[in-house]
Amino acid sequence: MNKVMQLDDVVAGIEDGATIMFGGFLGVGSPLKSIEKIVAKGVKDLTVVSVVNSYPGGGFDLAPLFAKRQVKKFITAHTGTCPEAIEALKAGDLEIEFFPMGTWIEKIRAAGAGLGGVLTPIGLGTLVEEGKRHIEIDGRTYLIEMPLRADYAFIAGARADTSGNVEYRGVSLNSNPVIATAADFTVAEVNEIVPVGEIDPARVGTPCVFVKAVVQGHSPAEHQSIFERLWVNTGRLQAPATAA
Amino acid sequence: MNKVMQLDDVVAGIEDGATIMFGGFLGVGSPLKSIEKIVAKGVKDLTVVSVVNSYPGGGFDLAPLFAKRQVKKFITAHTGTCPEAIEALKAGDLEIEFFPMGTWIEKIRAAGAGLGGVLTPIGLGTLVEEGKRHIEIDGRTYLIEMPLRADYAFIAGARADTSGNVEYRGVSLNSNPVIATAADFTVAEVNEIVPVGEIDPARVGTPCVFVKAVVQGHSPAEHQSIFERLWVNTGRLQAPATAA
Amino acid sequence: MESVIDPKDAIARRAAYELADGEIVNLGFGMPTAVANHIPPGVDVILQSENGCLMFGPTPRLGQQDADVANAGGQPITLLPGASIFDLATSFAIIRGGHVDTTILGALEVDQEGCIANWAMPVAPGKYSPGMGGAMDLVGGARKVVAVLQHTDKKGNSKVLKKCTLPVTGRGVLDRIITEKAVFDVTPNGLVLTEIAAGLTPDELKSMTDAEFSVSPDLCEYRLCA
Amino acid sequence: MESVIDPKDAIARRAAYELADGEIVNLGFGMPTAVANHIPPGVDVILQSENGCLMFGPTPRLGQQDADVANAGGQPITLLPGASIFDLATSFAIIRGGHVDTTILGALEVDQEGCIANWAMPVAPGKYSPGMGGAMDLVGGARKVVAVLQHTDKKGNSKVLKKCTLPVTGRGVLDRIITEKAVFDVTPNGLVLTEIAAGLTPDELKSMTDAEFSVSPDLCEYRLCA
Repeated sequence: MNKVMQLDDVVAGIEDGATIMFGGFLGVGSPLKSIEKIVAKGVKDLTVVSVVNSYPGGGFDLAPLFAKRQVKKFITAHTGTCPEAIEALKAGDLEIEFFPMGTWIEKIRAAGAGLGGVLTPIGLGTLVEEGKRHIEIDGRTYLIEMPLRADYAFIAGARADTSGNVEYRGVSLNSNPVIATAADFTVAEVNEIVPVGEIDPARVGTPCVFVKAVVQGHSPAEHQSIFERLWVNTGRLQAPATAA
Repeated sequence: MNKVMQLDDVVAGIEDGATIMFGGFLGVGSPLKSIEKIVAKGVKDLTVVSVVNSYPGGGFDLAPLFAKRQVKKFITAHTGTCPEAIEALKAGDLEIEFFPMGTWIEKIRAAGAGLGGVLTPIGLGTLVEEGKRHIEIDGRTYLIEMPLRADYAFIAGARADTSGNVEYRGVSLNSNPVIATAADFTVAEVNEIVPVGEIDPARVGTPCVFVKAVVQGHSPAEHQSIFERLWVNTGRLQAPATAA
Repeated sequence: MESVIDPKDAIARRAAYELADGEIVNLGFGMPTAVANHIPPGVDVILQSENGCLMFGPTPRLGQQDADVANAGGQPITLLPGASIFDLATSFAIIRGGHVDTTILGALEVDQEGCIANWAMPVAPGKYSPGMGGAMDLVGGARKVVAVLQHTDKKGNSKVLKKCTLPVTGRGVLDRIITEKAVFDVTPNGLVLTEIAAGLTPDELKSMTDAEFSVSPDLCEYRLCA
Repeated sequence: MESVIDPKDAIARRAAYELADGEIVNLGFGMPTAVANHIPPGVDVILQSENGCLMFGPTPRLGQQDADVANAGGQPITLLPGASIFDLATSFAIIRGGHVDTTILGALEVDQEGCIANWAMPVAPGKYSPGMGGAMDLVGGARKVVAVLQHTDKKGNSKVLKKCTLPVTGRGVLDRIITEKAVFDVTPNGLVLTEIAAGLTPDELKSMTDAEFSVSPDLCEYRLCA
């Protein structure tokens, strides 16, 4: 089954009020083109689920969604890197639900894996336990953390075959393989789309069973240059010292 | 840190009554040499944790442990392939605790991942729910399944570096990456031991953090020929038709 | 009349009609495995082996096998283009998470409430064999659950029952029951007979079936894939 | 006297003594990150970045970076021989499952009961920023938890408190507290002062510290790695 779609056609189906998960960690492993299209479409009242927010300082990846006030609720472990989101939060335009990072990913894994929830000691004695059920087992107390699903998951990978098998590169997996399992419609944005059979079965990070659509993202070369510019412009990369 | 050890030294430390997890699925991805050594040592009253039992028909991989009545308790999803175990069970010499395969692996994952347990609907209305706590959430009922740990985990991989990073081949991962996380002492038996830096970071299936000892298993060539003999002798592989 | 066909062969050939193009499919051992040999042309399915792969193919010839590539029966297999490999936790996340479209499982008994028994035979007081393997996860997680079994045991007793007598694998989980004599839909109103073997009448079938069932107005003759 | 040393630099250099050869270590952002620059010779640790790798190395030079290789701060990194890559679920299984030996975390406040506050600053009624990230998992899962922070705020108020005033990240989780003036062990009997900056007396330290603490019989001068 050929799952290659035009990104415009995928984004056309997203409605106001949708719950959308995005893979990526401060821009790395983020579905950048998909986010741009969703910003351009201007859908509102979104619930956005992402493990952290945008690349530090704002203006990149998820930040425009907050700048345009498209997000009603943000479910995350951290938002401090995104000035646009902090501003919306202070103004009362944004609700944020925080989970410890390990809890955040387990909740989504539970949804994808058909579990009713997980028991965790993390967050006991903190604000995180507010409103949650506790359970005592063999004298130890745990929080019951419930599954977390979405209407859409947008993941980013290096390559996908046309049947939806996704291969990741480097440390860009982060939440992508897990969120891919927990949405009604999972979209894989990749740098390269290749024929079925091109990806080593052992290097498939997200099997095709989880993917509904494959869309073309930035080319591998564009992808590298976007991050080079970003990291140089924000002082994270220095040119080699000139010859002595 | 160099974690390469002699298998004899590892096995010398195992005491009667130990709880041992073995990776592998009907022999494939099983730590064959480690099992042989544990059989030879003759430790008794073991609790063995393995997702299934031995290769169909007995006599291979785990079967000798049951033939020698070294196993007091077997925690598994299936034992029908091992006549030696069935015999011990019928004789009252063996206790078997069955879990649905997906529950079995989640219990071990929970132990390795520091969760207090998982909630699952699997097994409701069956013998599996006997003696287990139920919990109702939003009108749905789940079983609470508790973490499962061991003193030792013996995993099998294709290659390991001396620091304990393990690479798997083919479909031999099965329970290995998960059981590796849930024991006090995890031993990786591999076909090849290579220097640190030889394994592609993206192909590390079990990171070194989980591994306490690396031991030399059968060589890659021996490994292939053991299974060729096994499969030919049990009628699973046929010689190509002779030329017409 | 198709009476010359072996009952197990008939079941495998009928069950192949349960698979639709593009589906993710898990076939249990025994009769279900044989279903793969009868999938109709134009129907491409992705087979899962629960030990950890998707998109596997036929048994290799001697010399083509790989010691690290086998199915959940310990049997050498091949991987087809588009295959993927993963660990057991991911494999059962696929199953339990509702990502398998159809599973076909052999049964010892089924009943009119959609229960299936296929894991436990008492071997001694309080002791069972062989164990459920992945079957409880499959009946709980797959979107469509099909049970296949011979209609009667060797003594002629019905295995399609009012109520299972063996420990069940799951309650109310079946969508369809296929024997060599009949196909039943499992509905909230009980079993509905939808196909019947050539030469049999519904009344004759009733006389050899313990379970109650109604007869579909669209009852047709038992179909067999090539 | 080491008074010419920048307080943050002192803290990073002292905290480097917390790491032992062969340990799996997770360093939080800010001051903890700088600890990596001061690890003593002969001590090889494996650094984890919680977004999904073990055994990472220094920032690459321009042209050597990879768009897909960055740390949990979004900063380009390099992978050293022996590195491994995994997803976020595995990364936090490592953390929460007790597989990290030592974590060093920056703190806004700590208290004498071993509590640490480092995730929440109220920005509006009932609203907080920036969020706990992986810190709650780290304080709950790591075998040894070290908090680093400046001893006082800009106004000279102690940040080593009887009781945290900000929302806590974890209760009773700390093993050690390091400021630029002192090192405390957190014990069941409260804080124990084990090291003190050159030129300071325990009584002077008490006057600038809100928390109660006892003085170790082995009290020594504040140590600094190179």
